[in-house]
Parts: sequence; C-alpha cells; structure tokens
Amino acid sequence: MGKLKIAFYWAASCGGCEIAVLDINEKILEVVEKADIVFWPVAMDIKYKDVEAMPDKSIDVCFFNGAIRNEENERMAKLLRRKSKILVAFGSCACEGGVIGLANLWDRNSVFERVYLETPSTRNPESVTPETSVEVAGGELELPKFYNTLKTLAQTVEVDYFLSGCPPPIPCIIQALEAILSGNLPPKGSSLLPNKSVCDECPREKKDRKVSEIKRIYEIEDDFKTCFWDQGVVCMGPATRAGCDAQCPKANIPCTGCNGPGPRVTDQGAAITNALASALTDPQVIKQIVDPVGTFYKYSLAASILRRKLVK
Amino acid sequence: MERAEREKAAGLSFPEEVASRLGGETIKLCYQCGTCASSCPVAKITPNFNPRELIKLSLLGERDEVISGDAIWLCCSCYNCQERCPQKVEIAEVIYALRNIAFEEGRIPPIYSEFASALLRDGRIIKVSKFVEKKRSTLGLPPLKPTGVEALTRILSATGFNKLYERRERK
Amino acid sequence: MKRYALFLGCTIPARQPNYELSARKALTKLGIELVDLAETTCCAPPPVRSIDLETSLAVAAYNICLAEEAGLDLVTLCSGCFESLSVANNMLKGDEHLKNRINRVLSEVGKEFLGSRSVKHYLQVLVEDVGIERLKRNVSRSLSGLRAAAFYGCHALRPSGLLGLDDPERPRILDDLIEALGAESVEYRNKLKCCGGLLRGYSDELALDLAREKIINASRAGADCIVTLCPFCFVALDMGQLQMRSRYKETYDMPILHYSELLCLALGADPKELAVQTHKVKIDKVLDKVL
Amino acid sequence: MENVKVGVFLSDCGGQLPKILDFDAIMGYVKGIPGVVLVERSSEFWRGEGIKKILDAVKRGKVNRVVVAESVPKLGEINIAQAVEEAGLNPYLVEVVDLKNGCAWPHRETPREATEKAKAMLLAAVERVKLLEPIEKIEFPVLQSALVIGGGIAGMQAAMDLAELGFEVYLIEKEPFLGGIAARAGTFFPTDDCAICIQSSTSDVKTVTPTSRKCVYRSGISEVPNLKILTNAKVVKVEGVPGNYRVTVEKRPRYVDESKCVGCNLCIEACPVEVPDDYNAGLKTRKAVYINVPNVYPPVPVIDEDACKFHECARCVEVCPSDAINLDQKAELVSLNVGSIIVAVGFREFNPSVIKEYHYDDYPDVITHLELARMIDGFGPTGGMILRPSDRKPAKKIVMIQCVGSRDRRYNPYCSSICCMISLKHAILIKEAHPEIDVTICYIDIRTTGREHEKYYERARELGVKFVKGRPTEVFMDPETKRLIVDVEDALLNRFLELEADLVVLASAFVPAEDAGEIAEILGLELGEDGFFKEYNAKLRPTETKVKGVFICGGAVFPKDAPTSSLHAHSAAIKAAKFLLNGKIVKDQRTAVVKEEYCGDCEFCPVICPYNAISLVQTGNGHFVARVSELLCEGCGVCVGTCPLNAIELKNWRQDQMLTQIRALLSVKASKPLVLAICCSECGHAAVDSSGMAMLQYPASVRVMKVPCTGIIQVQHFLEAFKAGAQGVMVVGCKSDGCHYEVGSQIAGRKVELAKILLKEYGVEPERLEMLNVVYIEGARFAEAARRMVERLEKMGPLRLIESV
Repeated sequence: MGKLKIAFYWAASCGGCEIAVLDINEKILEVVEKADIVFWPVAMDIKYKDVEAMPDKSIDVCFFNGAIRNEENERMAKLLRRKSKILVAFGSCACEGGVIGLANLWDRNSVFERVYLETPSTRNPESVTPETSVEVAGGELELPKFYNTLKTLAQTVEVDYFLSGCPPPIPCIIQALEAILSGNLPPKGSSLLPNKSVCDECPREKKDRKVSEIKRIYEIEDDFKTCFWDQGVVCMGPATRAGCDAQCPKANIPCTGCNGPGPRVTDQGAAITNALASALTDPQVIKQIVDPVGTFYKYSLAASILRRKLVK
Repeated sequence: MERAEREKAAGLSFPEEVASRLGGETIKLCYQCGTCASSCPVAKITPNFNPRELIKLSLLGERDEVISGDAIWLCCSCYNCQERCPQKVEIAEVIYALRNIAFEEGRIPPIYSEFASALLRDGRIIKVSKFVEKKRSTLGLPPLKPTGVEALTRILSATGFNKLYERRERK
Repeated sequence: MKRYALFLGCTIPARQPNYELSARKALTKLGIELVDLAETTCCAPPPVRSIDLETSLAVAAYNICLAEEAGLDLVTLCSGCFESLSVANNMLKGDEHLKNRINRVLSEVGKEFLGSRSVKHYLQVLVEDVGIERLKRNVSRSLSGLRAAAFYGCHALRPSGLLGLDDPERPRILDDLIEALGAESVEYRNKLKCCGGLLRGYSDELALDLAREKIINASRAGADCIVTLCPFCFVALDMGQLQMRSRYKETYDMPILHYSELLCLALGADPKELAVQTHKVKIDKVLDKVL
Repeated sequence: MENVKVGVFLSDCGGQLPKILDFDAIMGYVKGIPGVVLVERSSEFWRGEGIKKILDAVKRGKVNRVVVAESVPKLGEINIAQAVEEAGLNPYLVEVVDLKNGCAWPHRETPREATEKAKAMLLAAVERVKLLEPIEKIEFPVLQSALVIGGGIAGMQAAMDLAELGFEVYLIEKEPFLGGIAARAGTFFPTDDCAICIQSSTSDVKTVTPTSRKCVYRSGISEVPNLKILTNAKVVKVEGVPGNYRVTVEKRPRYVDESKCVGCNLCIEACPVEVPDDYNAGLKTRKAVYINVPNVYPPVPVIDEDACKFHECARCVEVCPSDAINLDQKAELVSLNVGSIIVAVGFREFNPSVIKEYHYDDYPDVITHLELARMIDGFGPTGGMILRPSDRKPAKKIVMIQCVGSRDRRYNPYCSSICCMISLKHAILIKEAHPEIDVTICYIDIRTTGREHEKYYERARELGVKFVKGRPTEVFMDPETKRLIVDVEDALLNRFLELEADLVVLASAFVPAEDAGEIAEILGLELGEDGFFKEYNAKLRPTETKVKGVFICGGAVFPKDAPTSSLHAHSAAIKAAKFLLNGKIVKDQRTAVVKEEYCGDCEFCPVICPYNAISLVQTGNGHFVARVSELLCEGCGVCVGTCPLNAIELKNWRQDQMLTQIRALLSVKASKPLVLAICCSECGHAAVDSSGMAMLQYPASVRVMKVPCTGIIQVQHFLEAFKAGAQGVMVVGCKSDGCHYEVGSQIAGRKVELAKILLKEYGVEPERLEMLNVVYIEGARFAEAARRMVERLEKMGPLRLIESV
C-alpha cells in the first residue's frame, strides 16, 4: 500500500486549528512518513484548480476546519467532499459552528453594519460593504457571497468523522491520526472524541449540586477543588464531550463547551439548561444568568436545534 | 417612601398600605396576644395608648382613627413590646410607619416640627447655643467640628423630607 | 492604643458638656484615643424616624460613611446615637436591597455606605478594649459602700437583634462596670423599663410619670444614686426630678450620675474637674460617701 | 430484528364518536400507516366481545403491537394490558388513546379538525408502539419482620399490632423503661385513665377479654409471641434495601441482668448514692440504681452510669439475692434483619429557659406542665401534693401560661396542639383535689378541637378556674415580697393585671425528639421545617414515608394526644403489615436505566432523584457512572430530564420514542396554529381528560402528549416541537407542591422559565411556551389556557424558524 494522501483545509475559522496540527510536534514526522499532504493552503502553494483537477476520491483523508460562512466555503466543502474518501470535520467551527456561529444571532446586513461601519476602529467614509461583484479598473471582481446564516460542515455536506474542540485536543488529534494511519476507524458519523463528558475527566469534587445563586468566575473565591457548579458558577463541563482532560477546570477556568455536545445530544445549550433547572434552589436565580446564549451556546449555536435567531 | 411604593400604596387597604411601607412590613402577623400591651410602660399609665389596640385598629382598617389620633405619638420607643412579640411584629417600627403616614398627611405634633426645623437649620435636632459652645474651652473641651448641614440638606431633599416638612408648614 | 471616632450627637454638646468632659477624661486615661470627625450631623433618632424612616436611615448611614472614610469605628456616649447608628449599620449590612436604596440617596452627597465599620457604645469599649480587670487595676479611689442603681434605659439594649450590646432581658454590662469600681449595684423593680425621655415635649405628664417610677423604685431599694449611660435618660431623671417636685409636690433627691463621672471619681479625679455643679439634683451625698 | 405488526382497534363508543369524527377517513388513514397490519372497529374494546377481538388477533399472531382507541382510558388500559398478557404478549407493548375525551368531545364543534387530530393521535400511538420494547417484572424478597423505634404509646401499640399479626417484631426504646413522654403525664384526656394504660395483648384472651386495657406492666406486652423488647438501646446504622434492612442497634448496659432480676429492689435500698431525680423534675432524689416509678416495664432497675461508683462501692452486688447485677456489662451491638421499620420516637417538651422573661431557668417556682404532671401523679415526687419547689410549701395560687415557645415565630411557629388540653386537664385535677387552690390560665386562644375535649373547658369553668385572655409579658419576682408576679393584659377587660402566683406553670411547646435528626439521617427520611418527620402525603399517606417500607407514627410526626397517637400507630402497623404481607415486592421495570458508556459522571441525577434510587458506582475501567436501583426507581424520569448527555432513559419513554411522538402529533396539519401540550400522566392529563368529559371546547390544533411526569421533559423537546411545526408549546403538570413525583413539576417550571429566556434570544416570543399547573378538577383551566394559547398564536402570526441561507 502506498502513502496516504491527506488534505487540510481552512474555511471560516481563526486558524487555531492549523496551529493545533503543528502542536502534535514530532508526531508530524511519523505522519509525513506514512502520508503525503496533497493540499494545505496555509502551508503549501496549491491552487483550487489543482484540487479540481484531482480525480474524485483521490484524497484519502481531508481535515476540514472552519465553518461555512460564505459561498466560497461551501464550494470548497463540496469540492473536497467529492475529492475525499474520508472527510473529517476538524474543530468546533466545522463541527458546531464555533464561536463565529454566534453571528447567527444577527443577519448579513447587521453583521456588515457592525463590522464595516460601526466599530470604533473603522474608517469607512464611503460606507463600503462587501458586494458579490464590483466593477474595477480592468474588469469585474467577484467576491464570494456572505451568507445570512452560518452553517456547520455537516449542514453542508456529508461528514464522516467529527473532531471537535477549539482547537481539538492534541492527544485526540494524535489518536485520530493513528486510527487513520492504521485504518482502525469507528463507524462513519462518529466523533473521534470520547463519549464521556468533561466532568468525567475533571478532578474537582462534586458536592450537593444545589445552586442558590449564579456567579461569574470573578465573583467567587475559588477553592481550586470544588466543582464550579457547587460554587454557583455555570460550567459547561456536564454537557460537553470529554477528550481535553478537563484542561480548563484544571487551570481554574470553567469549561466553556468547545468540544461540543455529547454523542446523544443535538443541542448543547438546551442540555446544560436541563441540568441547571434541576440544580436551582430558587427559580428566580435564572435571572442572574448574564448572556445565556453566549454562556450555553458559545460554540454550538449554529448546530443547535433552532440554529439561529429568527429574523422578521 | 419611594415613588413606586407610593403608587402601590394608593388604593390599598390600610393594613396593606402599612405593610407596604418601610417599617410596616410585619403588621399583618399580629394575632392579638397582648404581649405588647403588658410590655408597654406607657399603656400601663394611660388609657390613651395600647399597642395591641393600635395594631388591631389598623388591621381593621380604621385609618382615620389611627392616623389622626393621639395614640401613635404616645409610644415611647422603648422597644419592650417588639423585643417580646412572639410573632416578630416589629411594633415600634410599625408605629414609626404610622407616624410617617401621619406626617405625609400633615398631622404632626409641634415638638416634632421643632426637631425637624432644627435639623434643617443646624444639622442637629437640638441647637448648641453660642454660650455653651464658648464654655467648652473653659471646661477644657476641644472646639466643636463643623456639622455637615450642606450634605444633610441634600440628603433631606433626596428623600423628600424637605417637602414633607414644607407641606406641614403650609397646613 | 485603640482609636475611635467619637460621635457626640446633639444632646451632649448642647446640654451636657460635663458628660463629654468626664467621658473624654476617663477614656483617654484608659488608653483610648478619640478622634473628632468633621461634617457629622444628627444621628437621626426616633424623632426623625417618626417623620420619615428612610431619611433617618440615610442620615445615619451618611454619618457612618464619614467613619468609614476615616477608617475608624464609631463610639457613642449617647444611647440614642448608638441605637440609630447601629440599627442603620446592621440593617443595611443585612439587607442588600435596602442598602442599594439608601446608597442611591447617599450618592447625592457623593457617599457610599459600605458596611465596613462597627458602632460601639463607650461601655462596650470599656469592657472589650480596656477590660474589666484592667479597669479594676486603674481604680485609685474605690467606691465601696456606694449603692448605685444601674439604669440601662432602652436604646442601649433594644432592638437587641440589631444592637447586640447585651442580653436585653438580663443585661450585666453596666452592673459589672459599676461593681468594677467597688460600688454595689442594687436591684430594683422595673429596672429595665423606659425613663419616658422620648415623651418629653409631647406628653410631659406621662414622661414624668415614667421617670418618677424609676426614682421611687431606686430609692425604695436603698440606692444612693442612679447611674445612667445616656444623656437623654440623664435629663429625664435629673431635670425630671425638678419638674416632679413642682408637679407632684413631693421631694425627690436622687442623685443621677453618668457612668463616666462615677468612673472618673474612681480613677481619682477631683469632682471640680468634672463640672458636676451642672447637675440639677446635687450629687454631694454621693461625693461625701466616696471621697 | 422483530417484524413489527401493529393492530389498531378503534372503539366508536357505541356509535357516538362517528357523529363527530369521520371514522371512514380515520380508518383509511390508519391503514396507510406503515407497520399497521390490522384495523378493527367496534363499539367497545375494553371488555366483552371487543376485548376478545384483540385477544384473538394476538393469540393468532396477527399482531404483536396493539393500539386501542378507547374512552375509558385507565380502566381500559388495565383490562387490555391484562388480557394481552394472558394472550402471551408483553403488556407494555400496548398503547391506549382516548378519542372521546381527548378529541371528539372537546372538539365537537369542529368535526373536521377533530378528525385530523384523531389521525395525528393514532399516528403518534402507532409510531410509539412500534418503538416499544417488552418490559419485565422483577421480584424482590421481603423479610417477615419489623423494627419499631420508640417505646412510647405509639411504638408499643404498633409493635403489638404487628407481632400479633404474626410478624417478628423488635421494639427498641432508648430509655431504660418503656412508656415515653406519656408515662410522665399522669392521666390522659379524654379517657381520664392512666397514661401507662395501653391495649392488652390478645394472647391474653384466656383470662380477660381482648378489649380490655391494662397498665403497660400488666398488658402482657413482654409476653406477646414474636415481640422482642430492647430498652436502653438505639439504632446506630441501617443498611440494605426495602424489605431487607440490616439494622445495627447499640444496646447500652443496664448492669442489671433482666433475665435474673427478681424485682426485690434490695439493690435500690442498699445503694448509698443519691442524685436529683430528673424523671421527677428534680423534685426528689433517687439512687444510682433505680426504677422511675413502681409500675414500669421492664420491672428491672437500671444503674445510672454517671452516678454509680461501680466497684468502689458494689453494695448492690452484695445484697442482690439472684446475682443479677453485673457491673462489668458493656454496650453491645445487635444486628437485626427486618423487612420494615416504624419510627415512633415521639416528641419532647421544649426547654423554655430561652424565653428569659419567664425566668424558668432561675425561678424554681416557674415549672412546666410535665413537671406539674409529676407532682399531680400519686407515684410522683410529692405524692400528689402541689408544692412550691423553692420551699416545698403548698401552692395556693397557680398561674398557667399558654403558648410558651409555641405559636412563637422566634422558636416554634406552630401550635403544639395539645397544651390547651393539658392545662385544662391539670387545672381540673388540681381543682378537684384542692378546691382552695386558685388556678388562672393565661391564654391567647383556647383550642379544644377533639371529641369530648370541650367538656374539659366547661368543667374547668364550673370548677372556678380563671381565664385571662392575654399572653403575659413577663414573670417577675417582687423584690419586697419575693412572690412571683405574672404581668399580663386581659384584653377582654382591657386592663392590666399583676397576678400573684406561688407556682407559674408554663405550657411549653412540644418539639421533635432530640434524636429525630439523627434517625432521619440514618434512615434517609425527610424532616419538615418544624423538625418533625415528614409524611409521604399528609392527606392520603399520613404514616408512610418516601422510603419504601419505612413508616412513621405518633408524636414523631407532630405533637399528638394519646388517642391520636394510637390511631396513628395502628395505621402505621397496617401499612407495614401490607408491605410485609406478600413476602415480596413485585415491581415492573418501567424504570430508568443508565447507558454507562455515555454517562459523564456529572452527578446531577443522584441528587435530583426524588427516591434516592440512583447511586454512583465505579466501572471496571475506572470511570464513575450512575446506576439506578430497579427496586427504588419509580419511573418518573426526573433524572432523564436532568441528564445533559442523555445517558439515562426510561425504558418505555426513550428519547427516540418521545421525539417520534412529538413529530407524529405535529405532522397532521390543522387550520389553526399547532400547539403541543405535554402533559404529565397524573394531574396534568387528568385535567385534559376532565375538560373532555365536560365537553369544554378548545381548538383541535392542540395536540396532547402524555409523559409520566413533567420532570422528564427537556428543553430540547420544546425546541424540537417548534422545529416540527408547533407554533406553541404547553407543559401541563401537577401543582408544584402536589407533584406525584415530588419535584418533577417544579423542575419543569424552571425549565420552562429557562427555555423562555433562550427563546427570547432566539427571537421567538417567549409567550409561545407556557407551563400550566393544574389538578384534576381544573379541566376548565386547561381548556381556557389552550384556547388562549391558540388565540395568542394567531395574533403573533406564524413562526418561521430557518430562513433561507
């Protein structure tokens, strides 16, 4: 058997996932020994047309990070799907929409207004916002269309495996690569993270699970050993997949949920509110939650059941 | 009283009106056991004051009798009743609340208006005479520091005390 | 040396500089440093509370803010001030909603009540900071043979939940302090009942009736004097006796002493330094007995 | 995979339903649902010929899933399930829908809409039944023995009942003698007999009639077969499960061997140590070896460890003729295996010292009623004389003060309920024996609510007892006369009284037994805010607790007089007997189950489970996971509604089953906005039923889904419902304090509140979601709320969830 052909692609994302690939350190040597990287825009000079020219299913595995924010993202998702045997949604943005999925609380126009006109650092006297085609000297320029609603990769094309996280936990990337290299893969549609929750890996002690007051992290004197919930701080750990070794709670920061919901859950924010509702001693406490969507759906709004805010 | 509270109080029955005010919150807990009455040194020497009856009248909604009567001013604020009330009715505070209502309606005994005007003028409810102030040095006492009349005036106008007082003056 | 902000209030500077004098002398001698704050006002006692409860809380809280800014706890010589300030201090400390409400008022004068300081009656300072034992050691003129009737009045003890000076049903602090000076504290009927002071000016009759009962009960119990811890009680009982004489056509001759005066005597002070001639009922009987 | 064959049996209610519903259309629709192999119609299916058709279809293997549309849902469900089981099909593969009360009647004004709703209901039932799996029953053994904790009136009565029914019973009492607080009380109202008089054993029938009462020591309680009494003993540990509890009892040493003692009392005579007798209010002394009063059980002295000098003295050992004294006895741990436990630890008198103004702590002549009772008792310390403890002179003036520490928000806010009667009883006993004694009762309200109780009030008045309406402010000692004075306002006279008294008797509150908290902790029982043991349901299950097989009775539940304690004890005994009787608990397994591979050890479910049915266990690979007790789980689903990983599910209310049902109910459209009403199967669905029965009209676009308890609902369900086409969602559950599963409806309420916050963020009007808390009789409220919801939705306009990208 010849060397595997691997591709990495970067759609709407911050780039952190690309760094995470490099964070596997010397493991990369093993990877390149067994595999050729055939497409990786961040590191290699290959044009889209080169990919288009590849035969269908000629890429063995494509790691796709980033969400589908615009037409170009979607075109590339579809293209890479066609060219790849295995498509892995890599990172929170590809899997659940990621932090940028919170833009689904707005629409294209309000995003443009904010980004291109309103931010204090913006100087845009002519109020230019992106258009799909612009007449310039020398012809017409085309820009990919910016969608009203950000989508996840799976909402766009069929995805074989999911490796969530912001970025995905390094040990899980290594495990996934090993599984791919060895061909020892779980059933399609699975996540490559463990099925447990962050709590399972978290060393903090759980106590009475009663929340009489919700506090933000700066409002408590953390004892560094009691579960955040028992200190009145909302922690997404219970509703978030394991795999990260609870590195945030271990560093005294509550989990914000980047690994996405558990395997049997479609809506991470709703899932954590169930637990919260059960733990509250007084329903009025509910009102103390500042920014509920930002808290419960920090990474997963685009993948939630309702997916976005309604626009009338 | 805050505006929202005042609005709420309008149209309430008298017991509710009292209960909605600062100090009056506990009035409805009273079950007329009379501990307050037997605790009260004033009730023992005058038939004109009995805290149990005062609360009963209030609970029965006898607003005019309570507010315009003499009784609310006869409490000596000794807190004996409040200390021993088995229902934790804060009787002395309730009586303050009743007095507050009376004041808002312009019913106020002269001695209290003396206190109020002294307070507004000097920042003290009893004026320190020049004579006494001068005498301090002969006694070996340090001179008095200035009072915070200005700050007090602003506080009194923020709480509406000034207006309450002026309303009384007009009456 | 412990420092306190001395809160004088209204009655003492207006009517009883002698009380202030003895208290300053005694406390200073026992190692307590007293600081006078500028810009204080009336503590907003029951007469102000009767007009508007919110105002009284705000005014009391304003005065506490001054102490908070100075970084000092407050000490009062007057039970009225002690009660007003303690009630406001403890109510606001225990009720976030009320605290915010009062702070909205205080923001008008650029103040914010934090609840970082405590309010003490000077008897507490004597017991807690000086200590009964040290007090005893400082006594140079024992008052043994003196039968003193301790009179607590109301506002040093009640509402007990917000004051915490002593058990409102069985207080000991003043009795203990009297006995620390070598005198005997005598029991008498209705010791804990009100002096009627707050009714003065509204119903002098009733006020005098209440005060009279105190005088009668204490003399029946064979007391040489009544010892007070509040200028209001003092006036009610001392000035009160003159008024009783004319009203009831009876003779009353019960010396009334501030505890601080008794303390100064025990600490060896010359009565002349204490301006005791301002007492309406002469205290010569007491002086004869102890000097 | 099993080939699912669904049979649908449609009852037309004797031809009533087709007047509203288009049965042909419905039958045609149902036939078209994949998996449906048989559709039958009859006038009724829950009995008679109809049920035979179902049996026949099952027996012949034509169908292996059954959907029945029937209008007597509960009764029908039971009959049909039984019949199906007899025919060889698991009874949990049946789904019953009520097309009459749930559809035709409440929508009879809109027959076409009703027909569409009927289709949706049947589709949902078929889709659900297709996903159901067989559920088994499990049997758990129940030992034929019981433990009764507390040897007062209630404990003794309950123990005798159970023992005489043939169960092996252990009665344990922490004091050295039986009798409890009642034994100190002298006589009882309203029977005026001795406190220590109880039912006599029916095993004694040879000599007396079984109806006779006897003193404890003559009652034969010690001779009842199967009854073992352990005094001086307390429970220290309880392990195991309902029906099979392993109880560890610590038996403290008595130092006198009960089996050897002949009751000669020589040891007591010989003992040189005298200490104040607490039992008798310190009014006399007793020896270090003692018995309380002559007529106790066991009639064997006990040695007071704190007072005895043991081997330094040993005079008792020397004089004992039967070698019964063993000064080296040690505490021993006794292990008991019992099926059931009855808690009858009683109550105690509140120590009124904290009410300083009454000076109980420092005036010897201020006493409580239990202390007075000892004086009135002929066996008591004064031989029945009413004396002033201070100088032992006869008391001439007695003032009783009611509500001391009761109805007092500083101490115990409740009315102790028996003190008025005790005061009246004591006043009468004193007046009858010593008419010259002046007795005054200061009261707030006199409460004589029991049968024959008012006559005590009358009798007291006849005898000249004085009543003063007012609660005294204080008791003080006149400094000159040194007499006690009770300072009180008589509110009826409007006058202040200073009542002189030789003796002031405080009707002190009754409060929970000192060890109530400890025992509650050991047994996992709940205490009320007042500190007394909490009953499962005050109205219907007054002697049961939330812990299966553990019962409560007597003063442990609330202060009670003797008749009520007896009544309560017999009730607890019969409940315990009912629990023990079969020797087993048969429990169907419609329970929760944890998919351990998905459990994330967040530990919310063990805390939220109202039945303590979930515990944490460590798995082979080192993870901690939740595990559900098949015995304790009641199948409410509160854990399911809590689990943020969906790792726990009810076997017959799985997530896929619920989602399928939601989607099916909403898949058949309506002309008005679709509403999903998720109802608990208790009060919630009962209210829906009752609205139908009363033919109260609400729009047929309101689609009802039944769940065991609203506690099972997750926020996802609301979102899924909106996504599936619902314009509004209602949650209909029990009143929050009336939830049949304790906490479910309360938690559902909070979820609705939380979900509303989320919906707002999603730009969905929060008014589209509503929680309704109802009881059965509030069908009208449900119908009204449903109508309002639809009206509201019509005003809001349709919900458009995902706009195009």
